[in-house]
Amino acid sequence: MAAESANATLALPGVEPTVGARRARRRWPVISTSIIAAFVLVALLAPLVSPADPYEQTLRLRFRPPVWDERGSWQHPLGTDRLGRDLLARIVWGSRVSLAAGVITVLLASAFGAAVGLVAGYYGGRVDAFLMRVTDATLSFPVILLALILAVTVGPSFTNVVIAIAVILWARYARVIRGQVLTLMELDFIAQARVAGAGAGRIIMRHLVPNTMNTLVVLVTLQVGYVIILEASLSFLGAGIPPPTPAWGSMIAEGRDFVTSAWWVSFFPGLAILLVVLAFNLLGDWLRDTLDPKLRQL
Amino acid sequence: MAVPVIEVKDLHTHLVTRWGTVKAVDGVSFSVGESETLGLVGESGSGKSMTCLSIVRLVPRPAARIVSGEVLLDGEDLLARSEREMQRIRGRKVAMILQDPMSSLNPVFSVGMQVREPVAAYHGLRGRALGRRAAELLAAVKIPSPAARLRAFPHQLSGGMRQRVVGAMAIAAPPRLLIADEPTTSLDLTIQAQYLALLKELQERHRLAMIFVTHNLGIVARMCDRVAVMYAGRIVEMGPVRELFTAPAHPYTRALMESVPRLGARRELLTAIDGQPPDLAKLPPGCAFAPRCANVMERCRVEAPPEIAVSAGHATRCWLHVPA
Amino acid sequence: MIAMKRLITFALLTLGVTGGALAAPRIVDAQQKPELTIALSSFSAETLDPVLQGHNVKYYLSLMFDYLVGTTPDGQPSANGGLATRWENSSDHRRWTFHLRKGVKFHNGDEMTADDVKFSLERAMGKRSTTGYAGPLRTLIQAIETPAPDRIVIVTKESTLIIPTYLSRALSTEGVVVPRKYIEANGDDVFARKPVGTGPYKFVEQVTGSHIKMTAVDNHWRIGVPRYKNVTFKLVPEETTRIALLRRGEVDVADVSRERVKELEREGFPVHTRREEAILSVWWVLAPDGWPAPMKDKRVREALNLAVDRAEIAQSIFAGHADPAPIPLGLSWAFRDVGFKVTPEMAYPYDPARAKRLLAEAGQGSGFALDVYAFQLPGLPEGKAFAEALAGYWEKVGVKTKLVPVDYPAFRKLWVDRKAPGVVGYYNIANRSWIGAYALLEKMAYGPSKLNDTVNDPEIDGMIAQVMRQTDREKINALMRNIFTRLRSEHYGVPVVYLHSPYATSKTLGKWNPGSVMYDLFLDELASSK
Amino acid sequence: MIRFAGIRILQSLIALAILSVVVFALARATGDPLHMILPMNATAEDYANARAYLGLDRPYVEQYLSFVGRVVQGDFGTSLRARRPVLELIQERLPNSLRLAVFAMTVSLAMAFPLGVIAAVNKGRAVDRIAQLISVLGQSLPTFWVAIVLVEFVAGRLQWLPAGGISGFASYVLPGFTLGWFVVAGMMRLLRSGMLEVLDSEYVKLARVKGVVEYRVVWLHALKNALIPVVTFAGIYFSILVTTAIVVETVFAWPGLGRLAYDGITSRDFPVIQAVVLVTGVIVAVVNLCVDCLYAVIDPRIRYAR
Repeated sequence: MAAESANATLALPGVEPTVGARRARRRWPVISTSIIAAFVLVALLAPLVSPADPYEQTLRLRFRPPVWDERGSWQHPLGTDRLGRDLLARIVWGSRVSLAAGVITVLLASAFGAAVGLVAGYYGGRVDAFLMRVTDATLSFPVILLALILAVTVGPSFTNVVIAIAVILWARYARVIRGQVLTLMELDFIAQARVAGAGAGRIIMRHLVPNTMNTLVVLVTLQVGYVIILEASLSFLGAGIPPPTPAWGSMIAEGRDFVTSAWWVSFFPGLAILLVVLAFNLLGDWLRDTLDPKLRQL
Repeated sequence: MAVPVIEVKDLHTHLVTRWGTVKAVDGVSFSVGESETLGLVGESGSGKSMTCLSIVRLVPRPAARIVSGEVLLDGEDLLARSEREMQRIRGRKVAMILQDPMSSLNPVFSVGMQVREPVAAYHGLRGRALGRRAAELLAAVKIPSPAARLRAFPHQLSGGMRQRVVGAMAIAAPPRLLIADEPTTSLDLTIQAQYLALLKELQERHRLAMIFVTHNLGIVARMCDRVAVMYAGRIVEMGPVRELFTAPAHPYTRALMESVPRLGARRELLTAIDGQPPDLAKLPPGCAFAPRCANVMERCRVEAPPEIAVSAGHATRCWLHVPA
Repeated sequence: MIAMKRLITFALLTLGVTGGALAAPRIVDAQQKPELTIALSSFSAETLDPVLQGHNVKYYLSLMFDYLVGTTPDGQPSANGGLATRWENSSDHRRWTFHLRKGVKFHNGDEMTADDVKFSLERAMGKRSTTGYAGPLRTLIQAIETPAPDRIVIVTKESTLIIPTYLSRALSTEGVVVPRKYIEANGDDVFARKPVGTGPYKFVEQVTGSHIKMTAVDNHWRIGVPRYKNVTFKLVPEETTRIALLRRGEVDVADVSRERVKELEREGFPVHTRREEAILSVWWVLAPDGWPAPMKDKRVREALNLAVDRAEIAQSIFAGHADPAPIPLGLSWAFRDVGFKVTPEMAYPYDPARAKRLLAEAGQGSGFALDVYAFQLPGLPEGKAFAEALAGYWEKVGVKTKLVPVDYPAFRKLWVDRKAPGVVGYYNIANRSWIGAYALLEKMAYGPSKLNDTVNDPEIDGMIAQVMRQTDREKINALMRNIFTRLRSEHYGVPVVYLHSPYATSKTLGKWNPGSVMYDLFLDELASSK
Repeated sequence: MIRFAGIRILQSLIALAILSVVVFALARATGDPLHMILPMNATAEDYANARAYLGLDRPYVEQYLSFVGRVVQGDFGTSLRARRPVLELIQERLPNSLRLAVFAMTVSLAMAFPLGVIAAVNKGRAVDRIAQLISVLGQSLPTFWVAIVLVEFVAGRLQWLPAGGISGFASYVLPGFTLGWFVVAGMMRLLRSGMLEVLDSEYVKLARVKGVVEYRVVWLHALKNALIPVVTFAGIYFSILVTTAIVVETVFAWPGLGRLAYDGITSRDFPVIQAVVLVTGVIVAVVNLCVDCLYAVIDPRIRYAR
């Protein structure tokens, strides 16, 4: 910062120096991105990083506490779960499943939702009305119920969880993107593009998509955390990613009855979820502050 | 001249931005007496609005900071007041009218609520007396059927009407000093003329000291007694209106005057000032206007010119006028 | 304008009040309070009409209704536990006469007579009824006569011994007596919402998904003046919440999982265990025409039995509250009645080596694919973990297992429709007396016309068919013993463990014998002052 | 205004019609309810007459038409499992869900408003970071985990509050807080960004110039303008809180609509599944309508725009 002017700063009451504030906003959210990067790395290198086979059961070593407890051992640094499987290994492999579930679901939902939003916003009239009624119907269908119905009908599985959540989540994107497109349509540059003979496809791709991309990116980051949490709740109800696949959500659900006797079984996966979701939410907030401060919709 | 209502002495206000510290107000001094109007003229970014905000101590936190100087209101330094005391001074002693009437009024509250609010605070009126006083205020700014207007919402009024409401609020106390920050810029001409006449009338009735910020020289000629021309955070010339119009001392003022079409003048090309407004973060040494000054001298680029009196009450900062 | 301020002050007020509630004094452990509250993890269908859901809601029905034939907590018929004080059968075992207790009134004041019993029995066998054991009664009962208000005679098409026990509290709710006048006047729907019976407790209120409230009848022939004025059953699905309620003294009895027993006993909560309340049985789904390929070979069935370490499962997954079970579908409470001795060599040893050898002999040395269905069941929170452990054991002997997560109804559909032959499922079959065991075998081990058969063995089918028509108790016992022996020798199924179900109670509850009758906690014993 | 409400109601009806078809099909896809009702040894003949008795043997189209026909008169049919009119079950459970949702929404408003405004006023400073952290924490922890920890420690060990079931005001606190905290993050974020934008506006500057006291500038002049998106968000989540707080209802043994839906699905109770989803649709529609009316109350420009 430039040196202060020659005459010393008058410490004027009510005019306090604020240095921190100016720098805070600009800085890239280092913490969030490093957490996300760490977990993505762990997910990718799971086979190398994982200390043990996440599926291997040794009932004798059931509910072993973490290493710093006197009954704990370095063989299972974070302890073992109800079937004697190594907790750290399952968290490492679980990162692959949970992150994948979060990211894939959100990408699917945002792609479909954005498409619907763009078309509805661009064409307006009856097309818009119809698409919006379908969106309303979907929004009023509770996510958890659909996931339960799917789990009960064809049996819980990774794909079912992804489908169930995506089939509902797209409606939120559709509504937000449509709102944005409506405002964009008012602007002159769309009219000019039309006058210049651009077809619907070109206009949507060259003009509307780039302008709504910011919002989409923000929404995507904010929703990844939400999906991971939703998967955990579904596991609690028995409709999440099924055993024995290691997934953070189901690991917490499995450990829920031993919150005091074997606290680590649900605590560590919970910590993992907390960190990842926190990181995604804070990143999302930062993205929204920089990319699209106007975004007032969730 | 009696004790000035407002006297600004060597005011410095700095703005911290991504590109470094901007000296938005770089040592400004002036004073305004009762019933007197000082025009503050200059291109946008010359620091005229920041000066006004510094007077009422509402510079945009946390970026801006009033670094040094004094602002004496009836002899009392506002910069030394606590925030609580300033809050009681704003509106009562120093009132302000902002530039854009379309967004000066709160869209979700009725006009009545927004007018009654200052009156209740200043005069402690309640209930019917408050309502009556508010209606009187609107009448004072020539708003037809004030009672109905009180119930209306801002978006139901025209731009001119809204600016009148803001005017009514400004004279609610009535204040000692009224700062009008380009109040008519976004009004169309006929409404503009009426509003200026209204301001004049209010000034005489309440003997207000007034600072009129504008970049429209026509308005300056009509409204102001004295004018201060600002450039890059400094007052480059200040003096009675007539003298500045007829015998501008500073090249920048002269250039400004020449860029205004005159009735009856010969039809020759208006001179535009070439070059770009100065980058306040990286001001060149010496006179800030040097890069664009027609009669720039070697000295101008090296040393900042001091303030030199050209005649009684008329001073400028330019080496041309320094006795050799 | 100031609405916004009011909203915020209201919100802060709520927080303030919460703060106030936070400081509320702890509810002191009540000594002999007039209230008995029971928290259960599942109410099954929560129906109040005995003909609707049948046995698995007996624990609250038994307080509101009486049965024709009473039963003692350990499952033996008792003359002072039911409405019949005496019953005898004709020489040809086809006319069963029951002498009814006098002066018994329904909750709405109507007098209980033989008419009500006849009406109740016909209703239990009617179209609307979906109780578990009405089937045999429908086939056997020819006529019901009411020669006198306090006497009723049931005539069967063939001679049989099962009538008294089928109408007793030991089995299901077919023997429950309901008020004829009240039901005919108000209709089934009103009765299903506001039931009226002759039991020691009257129905007060039910909020589905939350609770069922009952209040005591002043003086009842079964339990005298009840020690508890009101009894409330609370539905609390989450274990942590049930235990928290117990600690706060809001609940007197709660079913708890086996894993939390040690923790609760350490805190001084008495834990009553219903020993061997159920047998955790695993079986293979049959193909439409009988045994599917690999399991057709007896050696494969034996190998899969030997590969499972029952002792470790009992210790680890069921926290020591279970004991290895030797006999497929072997309901141990029935063993006592039929004099079946379980010899040590009947128990399956844990012998993975021999299992591998047997699999090799049967030509399955390289292993075969086996789907293990994993689901949760009421009373078996460890369900999924058990299925994973089971699959783990079989993997170790070379079987390529695949865990298929479903919920129970989905598995049952596959099992009954026989769409997935060879896959494995399990159930914690409630233990029961010999007549109950017979009725179960008649469903799960009886070939002809039964969808749920898991055995498909003609020899066993023959023996089961004889039991129904046998009137000599000794012959019945012999038949039952032979059935169990053959089930074990042919390895028809994988009996895993007998499950002991712990019920934690408040420290002041006092003596309580939860008994060993299917789905009945004998809470009336707890409330009895006799 | 009436015309606007009329259109909205028509739109909701269309959405509900679409919903009814979807849920009718989905419910039947879950499987055969009879397995849960008929005992183990029911013969094929038992299944047949039970199916006839419950009217499940009729063709799907006929079943759908009778279903919709009766729904219009408020008759949701009889629960296959509890053999009681579904309407009764809903009347018993809905008030509990509504009360809990209102309490939870109050908790989230009580947290989100102070956090959001303070974060906006002190943008970028420590208190802004902390406020964001507190609210985001609410959304970063699975609800059931928070619920169970609260039950185990606050109710079980410390015994300050009742653990489960409905028993007076205190029993609302823990479930209400668990549900409420989850919603705070989104609401606080919206309020913060809304306030940031409004605090830069001309009319806020004018309010300050008028000498209006700072807290009144922030909490009255600014806040009312930042309400619209928050109200939208609160509307969306209120209907979610009412209809699918299954997880919290399970842990706190709260007889709500969510639990009814869960039991309905696990026992393939078609009428109950259909009823709950339709009631959800109606609640969403009604809440959205209220939100729209609230817009007009908050922002007069909207009142005249329609």
